[in-house]
Amino acid sequence: MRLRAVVEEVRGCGDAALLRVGAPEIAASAAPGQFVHIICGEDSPRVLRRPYSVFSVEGGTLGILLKVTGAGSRWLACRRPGDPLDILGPLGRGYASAAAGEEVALVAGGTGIAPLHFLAVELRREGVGCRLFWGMESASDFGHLPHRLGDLADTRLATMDGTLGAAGTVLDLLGDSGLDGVARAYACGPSAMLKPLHRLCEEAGIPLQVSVEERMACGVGACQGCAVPVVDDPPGYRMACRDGPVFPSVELDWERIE
Amino acid sequence: MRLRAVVEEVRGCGDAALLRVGAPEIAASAAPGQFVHIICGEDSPRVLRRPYSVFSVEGGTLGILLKVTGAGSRWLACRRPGDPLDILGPLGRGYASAAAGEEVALVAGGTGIAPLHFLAVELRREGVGCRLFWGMESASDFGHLPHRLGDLADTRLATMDGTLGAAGTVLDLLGDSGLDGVARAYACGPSAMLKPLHRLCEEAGIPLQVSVEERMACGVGACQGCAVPVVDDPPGYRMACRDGPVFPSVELDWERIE
Amino acid sequence: MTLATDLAGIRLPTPVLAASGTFGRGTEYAGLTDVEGLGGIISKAVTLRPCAGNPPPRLWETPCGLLNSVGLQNRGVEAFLREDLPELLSWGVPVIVNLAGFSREDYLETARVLRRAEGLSGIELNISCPNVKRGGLQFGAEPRVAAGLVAAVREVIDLPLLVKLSPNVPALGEMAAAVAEAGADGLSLVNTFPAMAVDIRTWRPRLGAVTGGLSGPALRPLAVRAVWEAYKAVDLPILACGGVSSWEDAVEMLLVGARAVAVGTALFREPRTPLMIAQGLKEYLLSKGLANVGQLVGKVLA
Amino acid sequence: MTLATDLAGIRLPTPVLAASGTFGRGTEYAGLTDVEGLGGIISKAVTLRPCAGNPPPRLWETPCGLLNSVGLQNRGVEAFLREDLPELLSWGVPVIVNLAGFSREDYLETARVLRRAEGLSGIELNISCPNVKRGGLQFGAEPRVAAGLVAAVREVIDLPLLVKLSPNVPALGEMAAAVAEAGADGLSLVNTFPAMAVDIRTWRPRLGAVTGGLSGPALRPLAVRAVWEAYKAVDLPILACGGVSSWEDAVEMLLVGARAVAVGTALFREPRTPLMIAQGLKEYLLSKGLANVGQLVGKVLA
Ligand SMILES: Cc1cc2nc3c(=O)[nH]c(=O)nc-3n(C[C@H](O)[C@H](O)[C@H](O)COP(=O)(O)OP(=O)(O)OC[C@H]3O[C@@H](n4cnc5c(N)ncnc54)[C@H](O)[C@@H]3O)c2cc1C
Ligand SMILES: Cc1cc2nc3c(=O)[nH]c(=O)nc-3n(C[C@H](O)[C@H](O)[C@H](O)COP(=O)(O)OP(=O)(O)OC[C@H]3O[C@@H](n4cnc5c(N)ncnc54)[C@H](O)[C@@H]3O)c2cc1C
Ligand SMILES: Cc1cc2nc3c(=O)[nH]c(=O)nc-3n(C[C@H](O)[C@H](O)[C@H](O)COP(=O)(O)O)c2cc1C
Ligand SMILES: Cc1cc2nc3c(=O)[nH]c(=O)nc-3n(C[C@H](O)[C@H](O)[C@H](O)COP(=O)(O)O)c2cc1C
Ligand code: FES
Ligand code: FES
Repeated sequence: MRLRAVVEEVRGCGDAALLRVGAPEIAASAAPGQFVHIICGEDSPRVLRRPYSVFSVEGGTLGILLKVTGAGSRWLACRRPGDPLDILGPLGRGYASAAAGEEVALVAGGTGIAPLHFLAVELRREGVGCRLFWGMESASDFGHLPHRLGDLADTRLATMDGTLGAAGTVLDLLGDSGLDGVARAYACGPSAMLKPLHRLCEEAGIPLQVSVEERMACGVGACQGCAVPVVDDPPGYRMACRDGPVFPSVELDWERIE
Repeated sequence: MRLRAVVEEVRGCGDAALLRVGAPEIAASAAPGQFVHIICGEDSPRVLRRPYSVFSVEGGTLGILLKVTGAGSRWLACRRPGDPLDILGPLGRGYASAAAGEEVALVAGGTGIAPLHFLAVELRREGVGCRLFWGMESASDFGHLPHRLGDLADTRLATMDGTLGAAGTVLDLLGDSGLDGVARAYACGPSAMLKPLHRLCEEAGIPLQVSVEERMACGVGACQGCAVPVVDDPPGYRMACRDGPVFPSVELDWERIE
Repeated sequence: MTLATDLAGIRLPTPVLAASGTFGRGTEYAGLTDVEGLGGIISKAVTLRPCAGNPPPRLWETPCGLLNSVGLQNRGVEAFLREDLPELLSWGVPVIVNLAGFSREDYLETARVLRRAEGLSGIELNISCPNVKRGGLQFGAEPRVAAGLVAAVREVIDLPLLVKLSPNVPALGEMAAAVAEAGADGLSLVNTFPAMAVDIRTWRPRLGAVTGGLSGPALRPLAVRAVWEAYKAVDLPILACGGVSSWEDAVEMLLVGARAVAVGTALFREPRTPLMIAQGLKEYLLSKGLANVGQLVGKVLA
Repeated sequence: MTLATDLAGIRLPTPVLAASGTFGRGTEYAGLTDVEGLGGIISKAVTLRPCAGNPPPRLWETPCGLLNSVGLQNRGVEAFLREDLPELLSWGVPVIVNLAGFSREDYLETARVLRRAEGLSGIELNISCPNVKRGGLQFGAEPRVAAGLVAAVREVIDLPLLVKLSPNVPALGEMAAAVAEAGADGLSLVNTFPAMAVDIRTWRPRLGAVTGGLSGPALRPLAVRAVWEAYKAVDLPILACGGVSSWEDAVEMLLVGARAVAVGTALFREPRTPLMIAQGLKEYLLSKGLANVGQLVGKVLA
């Protein structure tokens, strides 16, 4: 569950970076949708680890796709091969799989591609047909990554500025027919994307699993910091780190999610 | 007065490190006994700069001799050539010089060698005869540095563990005759060394200038944090950063200094 | 030489506990640290009835610190006794229940229910939670009010009673004295400090509950001073917490008067922190030729 | 768009000042920053008679924070007027005097002497210094006591009167209200928090005065919350300080109710901090299409 891992490679890809981390124990048991919890800077003002989805597993190597959004991710993006990394994982509950032969939709917003990439690899292996919809701000966000996804799935891209694929959001991309014939859907992205997607899937009667982002402290379910509103009776909270980060979208109380 | 300087070289020397920093403006005006004030880590828990004596000036390059005693100095010792460094300086008042032809004593404890090394270089240039007494814990503390000082001055070494020079403190090394014929004395080291040295010089009627170490915040005389007790009437405090770090030892209130 | 120590009548195998609200039932950390090696576990706040806690976001990181506004999320004392306590007790280390309430009657009724519990080592009376509108802190602001509550709880329950104080009072010594007088067996210091942060992009508070409590190394110097004030004021054992992250921090707390320390925020970064601290303390005692941590308590040369 | 703002009747060229006790007479920073670009300078505490301050060491660094126990070292109000004030005024920016005392009479007598001063823009009444045994904090702990002092000083002096409060009170709102009632023109929040650290090698306190005050980013979340509490409680302009190190921090303070900010500890690392903040504020206002910082004050969506 915990590891002194080693950075093997850091590849800039546009405004993001792809880290390859040697962490055999974690790699061996990680499932799509699970995350790792990383110390980003020993001698830093940061008291918390940073949660990152597993982007890929190849042999004993974990892939992590990260966007620099603050000091912690900047630190991470500046690692060099050979640097040690303190990682906990795999943590949380990932996506439930699909049946072989099914056609499923994967809907990603920005770095939300990370867990869905891993999921697509696994689903493909299991003979599930994947339609991948990915929206981002601009073509430059993730370097060549979008082009390489073609091998993995039936991939459709959208950018807000129209520099790659369709112009608009990933929901525009889905349009009226994107989910036609889809048995189930998987998503990861900002809640501004997940919310309407939830409605769309509900209307279409397609079961949807979403991975949510909530700020985390412990990452293991002990501090109750990463509360996600659920429609339980009475309405309460689940913990993103332990009960999620993947939830069936019908269990979440979207009214109380911003 | 302030500079984005550049690290040119970091040489480990025993348990210490010698940094060479390209900082032409500071180098041009620095005098022996003055110090620089350095940010040790942008993305760190440290709110304060760290004060370091100028060890040497060669062209536009400052030499800084540092011992790793905590996280700030560790950060500094880990710099690589080309790294930027945020430095203020030169700050404070240095040693008053001697007259050509005079014979003077320089008494250093540990990293106290730093300002005295710079002073010895300058005094030699001015035709002053220097006797350098340097005490340290062990031969390994400063690598080859002690051996190289021979060119600069009549150098005598002491180590607590007897691994280099005489066994004992630098005061043992001075003994009864070390100050014979000396017109003035200069010192830098822990107050456990400075205190008895002050008494020794007072008895021998030799004017002594000491560089003191006090924790510093602003480094420029604005915060009154680096108070040094003086024998003024009424007894008060001077600021190590602005009024010192070098003081005539008779001005200090040694009773109140630990 | 032994690390075992006595805290207000609670026999601790080591003087390093897991702080309230940060360790769950232990189970969560089971794969990451040896829970059995702890000096004790302090439960998350337990209230009479289930409590949903505050709306998210509940966390925000600040320079060397953490804001939380979890609030008193818990399933109520009955569920606690049924589901959590057995798991907490399964680790074989002392378990202390953090007792909170929204009114005096709440506290007392919960205490009465806890009286039935078997295996509990003590109570930490939480009169200092900055994360609830009613109750909590309101009992911790005024010595007279605090003393009244402590005395009433004291009558209800026989277990060792620690009172967890707010550090956010000008005359901490008076507060400590009032609580001691009222029958507390020990003090627990400090809870988080009331704090706040705002997202300048959205102009909204970083926390759903607007304000929260600051924990972590940022506040350690405030906690050290609070422990020292309390130590000078009263003759009660003190459980110190607030930013303790290393054995050096623990020694500092002992020197200013703590008998034991609790670790909270540091767990999130390094779940093994309490064990590493215990190991460090052991080596420190050995190196100093000391027989137990008691020989460090309050020994600061001030 | 303008950065100029009014603080309790003081016309500030920018809303970013140098905090009391951290900027000397300005001269010290002359080679390192453009002192003329400040929104104002608040003097080190001035007392009736000369005061030697506390024994060294006076500084200790903590995680993202700084402890200081300088105390009220100053040469007394007469020397201040003669030697320091002319230099402070020479920069052409508003000068506010931080007024401290050990007794009520001290405060009043000093205020009377300050009445003679020409060119002063205002008074910051310091009833919150944690670094003196008598006076200072003792006036800042009790609303009634604080109000009494403020009212008395108010009678003596006509200048804009800011009252610098201790954040270390449970009911900051009450304190703010009492001080407002007594005639303060504005509030200054926060002073340092009482704190302490111990050297575990020597078992001695890190500070010669044993305890000191915590400043810097570590305490910013506490300061933000204090400003917000005060803003909600009273209709007085607030000068905020406590860990402000960037323009983002300044915006945060404005959003919770500050009219202007003072920068202390951050100066030690980067003397140009106030100028960088002013520049950042300017760009922020422009980007938001705002005319002045007043349009941000208290606008947090809470
Ligand atoms: C389960 C999970 C999986 C994630 N997977 C990825 C991924 O694969 N790739 C990727 O680029 N990012 C991912 N994120 C977001 C990533 O954790 C944040 O971008 C990162 O923590 C930012 O840290 P920082 O110090 O750079 O930013 P700062 O903004 O300085 O962080 C301040 C605090 O806010 C928290 N925080 C900031 N942004 C987020 C966010 N979006 N979600 C949750 N907490 C946040 C930080 O953890 C930290 O506690 C994931 C988040 C979660 C919860
Ligand atoms: C005028 C002056 C000149 C100096 N010249 C040199 C030199 O040439 N070479 C050298 O190795 N060291 C020198 N020092 C000491 C050096 O500043 C400290 O070793 C350094 O600040 C330690 O920082 P740290 O983060 O590694 O240690 P920490 O112990 O983590 O520092 C914590 C705090 O204590 C302060 N501090 C720690 N040790 C000292 C000390 N000895 N003196 C003053 N403040 C201290 C730090 O500045 C910091 O604020 C000098 C000190 C002064 C005041
Ligand atoms: C997420 C979180 C939840 C907490 N919950 C409680 C609680 O329920 N009851 C309580 O008395 N203290 C609670 N605390 C306070 C801690 O027990 C501790 O007093 C405080 O965090 C300071 O210690 P630290 O700096 O080691 O975290 C909580 C702290 C955190 C960070
Ligand atoms: C070295 C030092 C000296 C101070 N002296 C005074 C003082 O004389 N009077 C006062 O009211 N505040 C004094 N303060 C407090 C500051 O004015 C300010 O309120 C506090 O440091 C918080 O702001 P900061 O985090 O930006 O430093 C001093 C602070 C420091 C660090
Ligand atoms: S992060 Fe602690 S419970 Fe999820
Ligand atoms: S360090 Fe500020 S006066 Fe010397």
